[in-house]
Amino acid sequence: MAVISYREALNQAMREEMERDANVFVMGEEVGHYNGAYKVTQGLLQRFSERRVVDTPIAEMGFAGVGVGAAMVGLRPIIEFMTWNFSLVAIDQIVNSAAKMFQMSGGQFNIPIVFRGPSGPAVQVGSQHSQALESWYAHVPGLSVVLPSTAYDAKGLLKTAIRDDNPVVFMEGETLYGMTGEVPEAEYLIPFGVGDIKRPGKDVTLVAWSRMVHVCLEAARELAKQGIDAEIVDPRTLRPLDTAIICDSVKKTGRCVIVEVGWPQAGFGAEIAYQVQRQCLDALDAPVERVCSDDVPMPYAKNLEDEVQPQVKDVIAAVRRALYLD
Amino acid sequence: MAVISYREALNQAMREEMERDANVFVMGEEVGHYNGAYKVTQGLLQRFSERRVVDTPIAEMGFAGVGVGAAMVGLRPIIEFMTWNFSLVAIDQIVNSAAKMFQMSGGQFNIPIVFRGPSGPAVQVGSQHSQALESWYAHVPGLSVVLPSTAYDAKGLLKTAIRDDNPVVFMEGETLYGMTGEVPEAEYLIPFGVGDIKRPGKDVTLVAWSRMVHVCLEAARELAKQGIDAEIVDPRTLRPLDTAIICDSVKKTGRCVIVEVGWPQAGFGAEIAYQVQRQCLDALDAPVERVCSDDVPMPYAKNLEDEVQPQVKDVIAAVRRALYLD
Amino acid sequence: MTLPDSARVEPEQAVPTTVDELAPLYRQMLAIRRMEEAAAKAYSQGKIGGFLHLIIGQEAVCVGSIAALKPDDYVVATYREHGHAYAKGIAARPIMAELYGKKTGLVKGLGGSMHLFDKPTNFLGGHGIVGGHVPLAAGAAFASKYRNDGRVTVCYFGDGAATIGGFAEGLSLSALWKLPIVLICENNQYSMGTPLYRSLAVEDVSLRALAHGMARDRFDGDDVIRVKRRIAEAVDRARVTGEPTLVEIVTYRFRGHSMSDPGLYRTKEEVEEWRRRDPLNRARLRLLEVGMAEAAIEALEADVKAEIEDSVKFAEDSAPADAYTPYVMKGAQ
Amino acid sequence: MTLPDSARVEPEQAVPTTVDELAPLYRQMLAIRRMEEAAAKAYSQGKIGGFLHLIIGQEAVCVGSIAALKPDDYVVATYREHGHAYAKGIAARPIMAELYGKKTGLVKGLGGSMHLFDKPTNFLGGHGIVGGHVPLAAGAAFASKYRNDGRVTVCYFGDGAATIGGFAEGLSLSALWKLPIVLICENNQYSMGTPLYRSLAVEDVSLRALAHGMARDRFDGDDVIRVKRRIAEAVDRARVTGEPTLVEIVTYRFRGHSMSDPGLYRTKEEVEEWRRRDPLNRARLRLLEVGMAEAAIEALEADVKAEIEDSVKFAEDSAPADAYTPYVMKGAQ
Ligand SMILES: Cc1ncc(C[n+]2csc(CCOP(=O)(O)OP(=O)(O)O)c2C)c(N)n1
Ligand SMILES: Cc1ncc(C[n+]2csc(CCOP(=O)(O)OP(=O)(O)O)c2C)c(N)n1
Ligand SMILES: [Mg+2]
Ligand SMILES: [Mg+2]
Repeated sequence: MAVISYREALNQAMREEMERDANVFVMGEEVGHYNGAYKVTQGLLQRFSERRVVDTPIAEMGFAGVGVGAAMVGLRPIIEFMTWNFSLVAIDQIVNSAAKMFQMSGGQFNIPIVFRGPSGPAVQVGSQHSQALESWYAHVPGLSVVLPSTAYDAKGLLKTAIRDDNPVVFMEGETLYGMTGEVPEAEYLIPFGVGDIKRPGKDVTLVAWSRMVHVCLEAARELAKQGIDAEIVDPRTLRPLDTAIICDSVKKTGRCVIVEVGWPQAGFGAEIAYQVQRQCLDALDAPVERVCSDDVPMPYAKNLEDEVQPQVKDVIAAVRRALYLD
Repeated sequence: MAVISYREALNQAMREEMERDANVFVMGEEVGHYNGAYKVTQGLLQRFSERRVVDTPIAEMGFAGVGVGAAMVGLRPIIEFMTWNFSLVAIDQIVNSAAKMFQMSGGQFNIPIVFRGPSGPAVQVGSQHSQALESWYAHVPGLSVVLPSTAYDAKGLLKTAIRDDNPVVFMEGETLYGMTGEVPEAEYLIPFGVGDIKRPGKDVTLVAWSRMVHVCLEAARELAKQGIDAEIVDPRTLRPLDTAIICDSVKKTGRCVIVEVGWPQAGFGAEIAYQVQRQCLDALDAPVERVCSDDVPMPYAKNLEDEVQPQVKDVIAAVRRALYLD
Repeated sequence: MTLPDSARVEPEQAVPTTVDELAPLYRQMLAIRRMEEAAAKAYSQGKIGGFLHLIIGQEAVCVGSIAALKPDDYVVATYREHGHAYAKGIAARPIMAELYGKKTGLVKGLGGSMHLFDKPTNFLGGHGIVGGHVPLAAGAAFASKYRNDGRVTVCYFGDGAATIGGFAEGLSLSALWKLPIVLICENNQYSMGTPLYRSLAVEDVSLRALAHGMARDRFDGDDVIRVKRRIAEAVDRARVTGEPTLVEIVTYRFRGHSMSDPGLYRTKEEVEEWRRRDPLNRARLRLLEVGMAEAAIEALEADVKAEIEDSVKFAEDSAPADAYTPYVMKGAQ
Repeated sequence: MTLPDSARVEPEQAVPTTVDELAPLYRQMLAIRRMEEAAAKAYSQGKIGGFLHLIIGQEAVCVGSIAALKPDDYVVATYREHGHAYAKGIAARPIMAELYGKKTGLVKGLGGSMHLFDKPTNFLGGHGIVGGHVPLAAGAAFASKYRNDGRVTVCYFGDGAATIGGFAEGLSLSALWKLPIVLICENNQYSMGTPLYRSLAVEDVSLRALAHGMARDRFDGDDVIRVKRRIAEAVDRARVTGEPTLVEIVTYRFRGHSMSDPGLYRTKEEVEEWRRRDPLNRARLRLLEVGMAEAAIEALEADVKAEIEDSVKFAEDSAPADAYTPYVMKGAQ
């Protein structure tokens, strides 16, 4: 298998789907001539021309809406947000137009659109450019919400997203683009709603997605040294959510720690915690724990930024609490 | 005590605070000459003139931002959204400007602003005009989120909101405006983060806010006939959240059912369920249950609309499940 | 408030037409009028709920402009769209049944008055967020350009939408990308209770086009034939050169903003003045002028009456919306 | 790409001035240039992180326009605002320390390069969402009108912001309510890698004013005195009549959009052409022309050098941002 970056995996997924289906096009700020602010669309303009790789002015509400309108009449837009932070000025189009159209039109107009871009805090970009909005989007019926943690998942899930006949919110890890991983040469798709065990273990279940999977993997290596064998479950899509894979793991381990980079209150981990206690209350040997960012807007200074976000030590501490070791 | 409507209680709160502080002003669509789309600002223009009761064009992003800018330099705006549905086009200002400014400016610019308006599904207004966004706003540090269920709470909480030196998201029940209740003549304030027992009971804890409190009260009357004594806890503010009052109740009853009108996945009830299991796992005799709207955009037809939303029968069924009676 | 001066530049003389051209347009306007009157009645009887925004008084705008389109062309409208839907070719029955929230409704009772949609006639809704649908319309036009399919998109919006970002962005992208679109501002001079002079610093919405080098037009909306002619120019421009036009049509709604609005912000005199210019009366007089016999007009009117009565009966007799299939289509996945 | 024709209508002859007027402005521009050069160096050494957007080449815009203000007037800017902050009277030390993320930073290390704020000098930020700050500026101006305090608000934004709804709504409300504001489009001809002709259908951003009956102006931004004079007119208008102005100043950034942008979308020749028009050189030549001695200029330059070196040392020596007080100010309540 080829070893490629997460960024390249996403690029391949778009390229292959654009080859396959002439209705697929990419639109967003700097996606064409600039090859993408984060270079995810590198080379697409050259390959597919300005007709299918469309640079936009700064008008997220406008071009997100253009995508939805084009999708109503059968095109399959991939709308890139330079980052998901800027989706806040377009969110009305995502919720009120994209997510509701199928229902509102009595099933006549489905919206095959992918909104994608980097998500979650990057490095020292300050509070307006650092947030993890997955719990917002996962709240909304009509959307699928995808957060791949590896190059393999990124490619297989993005191809599925592009072929999906309904709107998909595809949130890439801004800090994962350079991470490499094995990706098969042959075509593959990863279905939505199917989680993945990123590390098997028997003592505690860690649930994490996107970059937090990697924080958990590192924590698990540390924990192993302490004789604690952690299982890491990556739901990959938060909507639909594979509660079965999470609950099966918790039934085995009896302990559950959810790790997310978002704010704590009403973060998506709360939904998982609710599902776990409801479906496996008897199996739980300890309360479900969560590790989140601190409940503050993101500070700029590196030392504060690190401290605000979940770190390996925080995961270890939560696991030890869940195991009543501390 | 005077018996007045929830609408009148809100009106009094604004009127009194505007009398008290010349920096307070109201701004929004139809708040002045039209006396408010839902008549909450009735008579304010006449009393305070166009200077302090400002009709706006349809430009939520614009006038929400004008409010934040005015607050930066010391005014205390009350920004009315005709309904919270339309806050989606202004949400960037609420999150990225209002909520983050204090932190972003190193504590120099606090934003004393109230965003208010009717929230939650009304009657047969279709999917774009029917949603409950409290879990979104409650996710965001820097905001307070308030959802009063009675005329008494409405007045006391709105006065607190207007005096608060930081941004407040104040979500009124669109279907509660006409509901009456006792309100003291003398001035009173209700602090944020202090819940209220709307009905004491010993067998099960119902947690609900806004209109769902009334659905729970009705369910509790039915349950009483079945010999089940439900306690109803209304947190009143979801941020800050009075987890103590909820957990104290659950420790007493051993059962917890959370009722909300929002969508189920990542709804605010999940956060409460998480807190309850974490703080009272040993006290729980059954998993925490939730009753929510169905996971669909709101349909228009009355029969479907009713079916989609939590009803008394749904609450009763959930309570009986929590009591292992069915 | 009287009609602003700059809208009066339009000569008051009638645009040449024929019975063959005008009669079907008169029929459509009348059907829309009767349909909305029937809806208002049903609303007051509690048979229709929610918001109901009537277009009564503005019928010449949607009827005249859609008459300038081909069936393949797309229409995108607001929540005040019963007339546009009917003019695009949707029958009164499914529209009325939708207002009643019935299973036989155009969108199965899921959308209601504000969210009519119809794929076969290329009617793309029925949208409730002011300004939000303008980018959608630009998107449909973008798709036509992408496919080079020769279709034109027409998007309607109110004077109140001229101040919101969604409109500004849709306008700007249409101009930049030279999309085959006609943006029609139905300036009925009020957004809810707010007269235009309290929402915009200028009285001419079409001035917006100047800032984008876009073609524009502006005229009165009481003569359905004039509307048809002038919109045809803009549609031709879009179809032939692929360029957008911003058109402002000055009109008036006789009723309140929605059924719950008593419209107290307007004087009785103002409303009366506009009622005297009723586009329906005007079209009827013109039909007589161009040679249609009174009896023939009356026959047409009887036909409309029967059609609308039938639609009401259809709606009343239909089964309620079906809880078990359509609305769960997009449920938890 | 060369400067668009319509921006060349400006006569190239120098605006009359004196040493007393120009010397302090030259000093400010130079200090900003040196401060940003120092920041770029620190960035490349990994001492500053995140996004760093330099204004190098555009200094005459912020310096000239802020010179037309009183200390009480408000300034609202974008993420490219180090120069505006300095020109408004904030010292180099707290600015530099903020870029370093230190405890002594202007906003305690919480905001960083994009979020400078300073209450004492009425500097209202430092905002990162394109267009989002324009309504905030309108809000500050609204407050001045509310209080009748005679203050003027100046808001800066880029050419790229001209297409976003936040700008459109801020503009529209400023015009409607006649707010004492000057909206300055710093047209550096690119938004990130996108030249203006790929984001707007017209090349003249100030045309937007026409659609709102608002005063407008448009000129080149390489002569700091011209900027001061022309902005003074707009500021006077705001202060005296309470009316807003939309001003477009054509300028150029010599560097990439941010430190991570190599700026490959522009030719070397284009950048060179603009470097030849460097507003700093121009001001220095002009200083000699109006009678400042070379030695005096050099003394001023040495002073600037010392000031910036001091600010770097200050930043380097300062303690890291404090984790235990400020950033938890708005934590869980
Ligand atoms: C973003 C948004 N804000 C507010 C509303 C509430 N609202 C619905 S219609 C309307 C007035 C619109 O006026 P106009 O655009 O002139 O259209 P008209 O109703 O006159 O046809 C308002 C304020 C809305 N639907 N969307
Ligand atoms: C709403 C939004 N979309 C996208 C961005 C990313 N972004 C930051 S600056 C910028 C370019 C802005 O160009 P311009 O307005 O011309 O200002 P300049 O950088 O040239 O000073 C973009 C696209 C953003 N910050 N906000
Ligand atoms: Mg109108
Ligand atoms: Mg620029």
